[in-house]
Amino acid sequence: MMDTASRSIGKELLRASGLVRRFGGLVAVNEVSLNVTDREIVGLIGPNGAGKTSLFNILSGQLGPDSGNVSFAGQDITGASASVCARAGIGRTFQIVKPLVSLTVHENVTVGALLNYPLATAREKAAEIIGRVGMRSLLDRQAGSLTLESRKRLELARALSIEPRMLLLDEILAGLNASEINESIHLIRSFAHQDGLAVIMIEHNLHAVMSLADKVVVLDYGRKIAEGKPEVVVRDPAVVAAYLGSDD
Amino acid sequence: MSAFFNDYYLNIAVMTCLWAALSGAWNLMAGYGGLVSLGQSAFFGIGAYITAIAFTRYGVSPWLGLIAGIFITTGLAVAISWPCFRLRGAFFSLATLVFPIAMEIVANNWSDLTRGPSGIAIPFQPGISTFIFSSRWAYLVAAFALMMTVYAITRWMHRGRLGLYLIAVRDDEATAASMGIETVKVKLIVTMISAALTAVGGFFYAQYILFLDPPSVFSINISVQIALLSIIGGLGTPLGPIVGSLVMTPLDGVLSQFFGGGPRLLIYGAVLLGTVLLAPRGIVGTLKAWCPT
Amino acid sequence: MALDVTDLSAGYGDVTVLRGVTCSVSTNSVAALLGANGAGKTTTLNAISGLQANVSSGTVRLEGIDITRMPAHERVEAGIAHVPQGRQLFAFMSVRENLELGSYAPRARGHEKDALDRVLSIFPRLKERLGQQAGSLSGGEQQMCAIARGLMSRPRYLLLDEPSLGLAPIVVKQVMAVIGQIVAQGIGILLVEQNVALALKQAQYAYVLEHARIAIEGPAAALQNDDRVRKAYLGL
Amino acid sequence: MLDILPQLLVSGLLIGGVYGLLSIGLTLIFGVLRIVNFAQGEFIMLAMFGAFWLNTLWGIDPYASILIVTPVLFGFGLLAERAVIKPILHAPHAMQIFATFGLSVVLQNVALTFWGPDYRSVQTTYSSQSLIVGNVAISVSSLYAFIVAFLMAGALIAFLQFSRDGKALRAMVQNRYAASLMGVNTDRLNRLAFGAGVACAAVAGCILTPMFYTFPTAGVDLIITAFVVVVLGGLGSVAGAMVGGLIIGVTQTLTGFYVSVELKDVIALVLFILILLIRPQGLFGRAGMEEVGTK
Amino acid sequence: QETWRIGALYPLTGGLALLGNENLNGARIAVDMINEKGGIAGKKVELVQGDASTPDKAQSEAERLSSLENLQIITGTYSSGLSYAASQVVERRGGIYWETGGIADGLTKRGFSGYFRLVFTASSNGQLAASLAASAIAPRLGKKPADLNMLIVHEDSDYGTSVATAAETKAKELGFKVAGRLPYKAATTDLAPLVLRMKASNADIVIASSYANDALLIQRQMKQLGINVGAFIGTGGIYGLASFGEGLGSAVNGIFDTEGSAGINPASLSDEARTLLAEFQKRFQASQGKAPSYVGTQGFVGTYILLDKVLRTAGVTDPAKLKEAALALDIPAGGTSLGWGVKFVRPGSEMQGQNERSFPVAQQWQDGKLVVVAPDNLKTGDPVLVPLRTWDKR
Ligand SMILES: Nc1ncnc2c1ncn2[C@@H]1O[C@H](COP(=O)(O)OP(=O)(O)OP(=O)(O)O)[C@@H](O)[C@H]1O
Ligand SMILES: Nc1ncnc2c1ncn2[C@@H]1O[C@H](COP(=O)(O)OP(=O)(O)OP(=O)(O)O)[C@@H](O)[C@H]1O
Ligand SMILES: [Mg+2]
Ligand SMILES: [Mg+2]
Repeated sequence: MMDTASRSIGKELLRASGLVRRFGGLVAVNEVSLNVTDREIVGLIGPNGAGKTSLFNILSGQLGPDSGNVSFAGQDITGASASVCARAGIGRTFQIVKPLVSLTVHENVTVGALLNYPLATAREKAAEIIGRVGMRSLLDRQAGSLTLESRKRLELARALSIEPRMLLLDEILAGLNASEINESIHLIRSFAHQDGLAVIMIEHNLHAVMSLADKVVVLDYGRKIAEGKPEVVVRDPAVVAAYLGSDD
Repeated sequence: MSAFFNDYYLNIAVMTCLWAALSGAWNLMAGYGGLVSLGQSAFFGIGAYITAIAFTRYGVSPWLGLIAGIFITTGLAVAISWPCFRLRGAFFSLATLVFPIAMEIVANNWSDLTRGPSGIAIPFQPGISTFIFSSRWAYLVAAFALMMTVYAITRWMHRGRLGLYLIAVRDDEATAASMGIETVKVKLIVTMISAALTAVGGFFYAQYILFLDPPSVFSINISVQIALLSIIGGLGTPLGPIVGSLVMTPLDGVLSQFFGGGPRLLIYGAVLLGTVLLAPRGIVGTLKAWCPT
Repeated sequence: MALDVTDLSAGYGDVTVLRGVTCSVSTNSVAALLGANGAGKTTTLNAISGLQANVSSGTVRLEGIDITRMPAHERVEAGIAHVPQGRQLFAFMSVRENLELGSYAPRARGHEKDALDRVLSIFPRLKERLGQQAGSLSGGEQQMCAIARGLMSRPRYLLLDEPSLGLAPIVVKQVMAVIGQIVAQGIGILLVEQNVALALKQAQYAYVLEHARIAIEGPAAALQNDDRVRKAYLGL
Repeated sequence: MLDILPQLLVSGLLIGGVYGLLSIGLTLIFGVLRIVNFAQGEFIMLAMFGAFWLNTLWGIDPYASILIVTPVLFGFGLLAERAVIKPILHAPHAMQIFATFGLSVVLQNVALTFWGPDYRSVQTTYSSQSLIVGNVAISVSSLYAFIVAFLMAGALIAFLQFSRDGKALRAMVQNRYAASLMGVNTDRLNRLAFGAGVACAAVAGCILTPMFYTFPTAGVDLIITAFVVVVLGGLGSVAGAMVGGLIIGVTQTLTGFYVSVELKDVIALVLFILILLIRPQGLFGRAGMEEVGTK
Repeated sequence: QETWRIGALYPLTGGLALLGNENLNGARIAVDMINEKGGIAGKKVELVQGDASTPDKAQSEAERLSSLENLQIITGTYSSGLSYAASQVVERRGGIYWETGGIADGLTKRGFSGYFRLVFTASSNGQLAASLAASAIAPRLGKKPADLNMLIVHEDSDYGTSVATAAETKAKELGFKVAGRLPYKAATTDLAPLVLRMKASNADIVIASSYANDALLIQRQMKQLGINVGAFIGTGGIYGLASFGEGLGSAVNGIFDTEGSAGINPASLSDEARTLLAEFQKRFQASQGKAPSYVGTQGFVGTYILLDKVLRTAGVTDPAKLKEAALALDIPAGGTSLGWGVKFVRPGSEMQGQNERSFPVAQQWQDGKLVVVAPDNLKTGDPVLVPLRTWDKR
């Protein structure tokens, strides 16, 4: 395993500050700030309902923040639409998978690749990406007929298809067994290390977070309660109390 | 002339092509983009009216009128459809149902321009420049060309960039947007293409029937008929509207010949119902399912 | 007293997913059903609860009574609760209404209040969210709601399909503790889990589905040390 | 022209009640089955014929005929559900629209074939009677329609909100699969809901018989407004249908009087579009709900 | 050929089905009667019917009848819009279009050489309504037109609009104070605002052109809202049908109706016309179970003349001969069962093909029946109940 700490980290890519999002009386995201640099892998953890997915939704343009700013690669994308965020280079997966059910796996991914390429090239690129996430045998399957696990891989392939500079991965390991998780860890690492993408991953699988993340951010009730190196954060008593639970 | 080339059969052939073209234009929106519009007769009627008005009132050649019709219809289509793009599913369908109703009232009341309820009878002046022909063959050629144009556009779109984008938007808007698709723009583009083609259909209808009045061209029945043929033929397939029209338009003719009034429509409705129930993916879709190659 | 699946073959349309699966859960115990993605675990649960999957042969017996051909809603009445994969909540109803619907079956009527108190004490988080629309709950909250809803019908046998999916570690621990409590109350649990280590810790007996059949079975403790299991499912 | 305002408001509310009455079944069927029933107008028409014949042959009052026509049409609704609706429950939304449209063509022409195109009417003492309160006249038949509409809506809302089956119905709309896991017999509830929607049409038809002509295409004129009302109120919302009906009724009456009788429909339609722009899900609809189960 | 085959094109389904079928039933009886009398030149007549429910259907059915069935003569169509579309086809194929029902003025302004229209125009009907108000109603109200408020309401189709426009022009000419002309959609479910406008405008006389439900709604809502007028004149359509009387019961009495009439004073008819009318009425009653309306009679008269006078004279279906025979017709007033004569405007004139001897008459509902009240030579009774009784006494 590569030593994550010794890897050189690039320049700042994402700067989000003071993000707030309310749902009725509930403050789902509360004054959250977050910086991510090129090639960095950030683990985003926190109890269920802490606001992790909501934060992703703000960063990727699915939700508008009530206040706060987001700038990405020098561009102000606060409140920008999802398609603008995607064009700016933010690719994401959905926790509750949303494949394009009436298209094949290949077409699903081609749709994203069309952002940068004409059709023929887009199809080739799509096939490549599908191969990379290990779905080559499912190329022509209807996305609606996939198992949950394949749908998750498809989410990943779709997020990659727009050739993003930053990937937002929302629990893509959930539902995989231990061996499959190990494969995926390698894959995610390669995105950052080979392709130079920044990655923010929401994950409840501590093993994966610990082995991948350069930095871990912990949310609880919408607030950031801890941020730092994984080894340090998991020992933070607040994190243990809110999220990990003590071993007994 | 052999019986087959009888004007009546030619007329059915013309109508078959025209309906296939109109339905094909609807199929672009509904079959690919999931925009199940019940307002197509608004575009149809506007297209028909603009050429007819330009020709009968200002003596403008229908060809020029056609161009004006396409632009105006497309513009109006954008203006009235845009708000509806926020609506989903059945809401969209029912909201679009309102367009033709509103248009009919407008046409009825703006009588300085449209001659109101008396409608416009287009004088029979055959010629290429007037797009009025004594021979049904000429109409058939034109209607066939229109149908093939729609088919070609559908083929080009089918699983091409626009087609994929439309299906993406239909299947899941959030997913589509997350891949950089500007969902509203995609819907607008397809609506514009569909409205423009429908306007051409309206133009053709006006020059063929040579009479139009508000209740006939803005009739909801036209919207329904347009949609029906794609549904029966196969929604979201390039051939569907053509197959649907090939089955239903002549069927209606045959039924008229052998059954008068109520029983004809009774059978027509039953055939429609039967097809939807027995071949829910339409004729083309069902055949495809049987023989995948 | 047991739920017995005997020689079950099932699938969807022309596709056969299960070929002669035999397994059984007795009350007061947890049986784990393991296997790779797409092995047919969910299909097995569907066949037991009478949903979607077509059973082509074999039987499902609930305490001796053949329920293989019973419609789904009657099986609930007979005492089977299924917490499906992917939660399947009633997204536009409140958490409270979701839970109330859990006790729709006649067998649960008259016990709604007790049941509600019980599940809320198991999942205090849900207590805070009773009035919220289930669809707007966070992923983990939804999972809790789904399990809680399953318990509301006072089942004899509970089928749990990947209950730890998407849950924070602290909640997973709670859920596993709850499984222990439930079993203690005399309910039999058939647990499908991807987190094999967790499942084997929890279960008394385990089955591993491979190639449409039960490939390995045995007491959970034994499987924990089985080489095939360790390699393929524990990533060791 | 202001002294007539109270009368206009009362007339508007009364016709709004009629619109609500026409819309309840439609919205119920949509609410549960996610199907826009284009044949709803024809069920109303059949009920009107039922009331007409009962009156002509046996002198039964149209209001009393509710007791006969409603169960008959309820049964007919169950049959129609079995034959037409059940097979298309999971079909794409466009298919569903056109299946019910096919049903409407068939029913219309069955009526045309059997009973001919004649306009028939029932004379009752209350057909054109009215109560005078101050200087406002209240049409008795519309008042009955109004009252029945509200009673029916109230009963339905209470049923859906509080009864066991009502909750199960709402749950089923959102997730059929999960509903059957709760022990809900979804087939039975589907049938029940469609039958009940048709029964609402039956009641509406009987109530309207003293007010309108009965003829094979009578349903068409009546139902178009109901579509607008139902979307405005929020598809699937019974309360929305009533409020939508009242809004449309009052708008039409006021604009019909002060602006133009001819344009009263257009103005109502413009209002309709404006409201949808602000609330795409309709007044009482829940955001996102319109998509549930329609795919 | 064994028989004479004649096309009959009417709207038999959809919204216009009622009167389309009524027309066709009249035409059928004409054919039966001709056939029972030995047909024409020894050959029987056969009606080939077409369903023209919309303009495009009308044109396609016209095409079927003229090119597939090879018919030279087509009769129809009841509705003007349908007639426009269908007659285009027939004219182009050089056949004869024999219009018995469509009354839009423009139909005979197209210079078609094979288009013959037996019925009067919409304008003349509207004018009659206004004249009736001046000649029969104003005196009975004891006022001069200048002191009378007239309100014109009409459904917004071609028929309603043209009648209303003509009535309005004529009424102004006659000196009435025209308080307004209010169009509305026939398919509406509520006309309270319209009726309240009647009240607000203090109308003494209302001229109304309606389709069906709307006519019933106007009367019932007038009653509910207690709105009384001095006189109410309907202009054809439902106002002359039994269903209107049935829908209103005794409240119908006193309402006027202008259009053709199935019951003009028999004394004004020729012997032949009188016998035919009686025979027709008997047969219609027997086959349909109700008395024929004007519309049904119109179908009968039109078709009968076509067969008996035009086809019999020409003796062939050659259109040139038929046109000649049609143009040669010179039946004096009273010569047909509707009281009309027949003489077509000759080619070259603006109204080519229009029967200049057809005219509407004014009727009134009295004791649940229609009574012709004007013109004097055709009437069977005098206007009564002017002013109309107030609703509480009707
Ligand atoms: N559309 C919404 N309306 C109302 N409340 C919402 C909405 N979306 C999210 N919430 C609430 O906001 C809070 C944060 O939700 P979010 O989905 O961001 O949590 P999360 O951290 O991703 O949790 P999990 O790990 O369980 O997925 C939750 O309490 C949720 O119920
Ligand atoms: N509704 C369905 N229609 C057709 N095929 C299905 C359906 N559901 C599942 N399958 C197929 O059946 C097989 C078994 O699926 P199942 O969901 O039972 O697996 P699983 O073991 O639960 O997997 P996972 O761990 O991903 O949940 C898979 O190949 C899947 O593609
Ligand atoms: Mg989340
Ligand atoms: Mg599974």
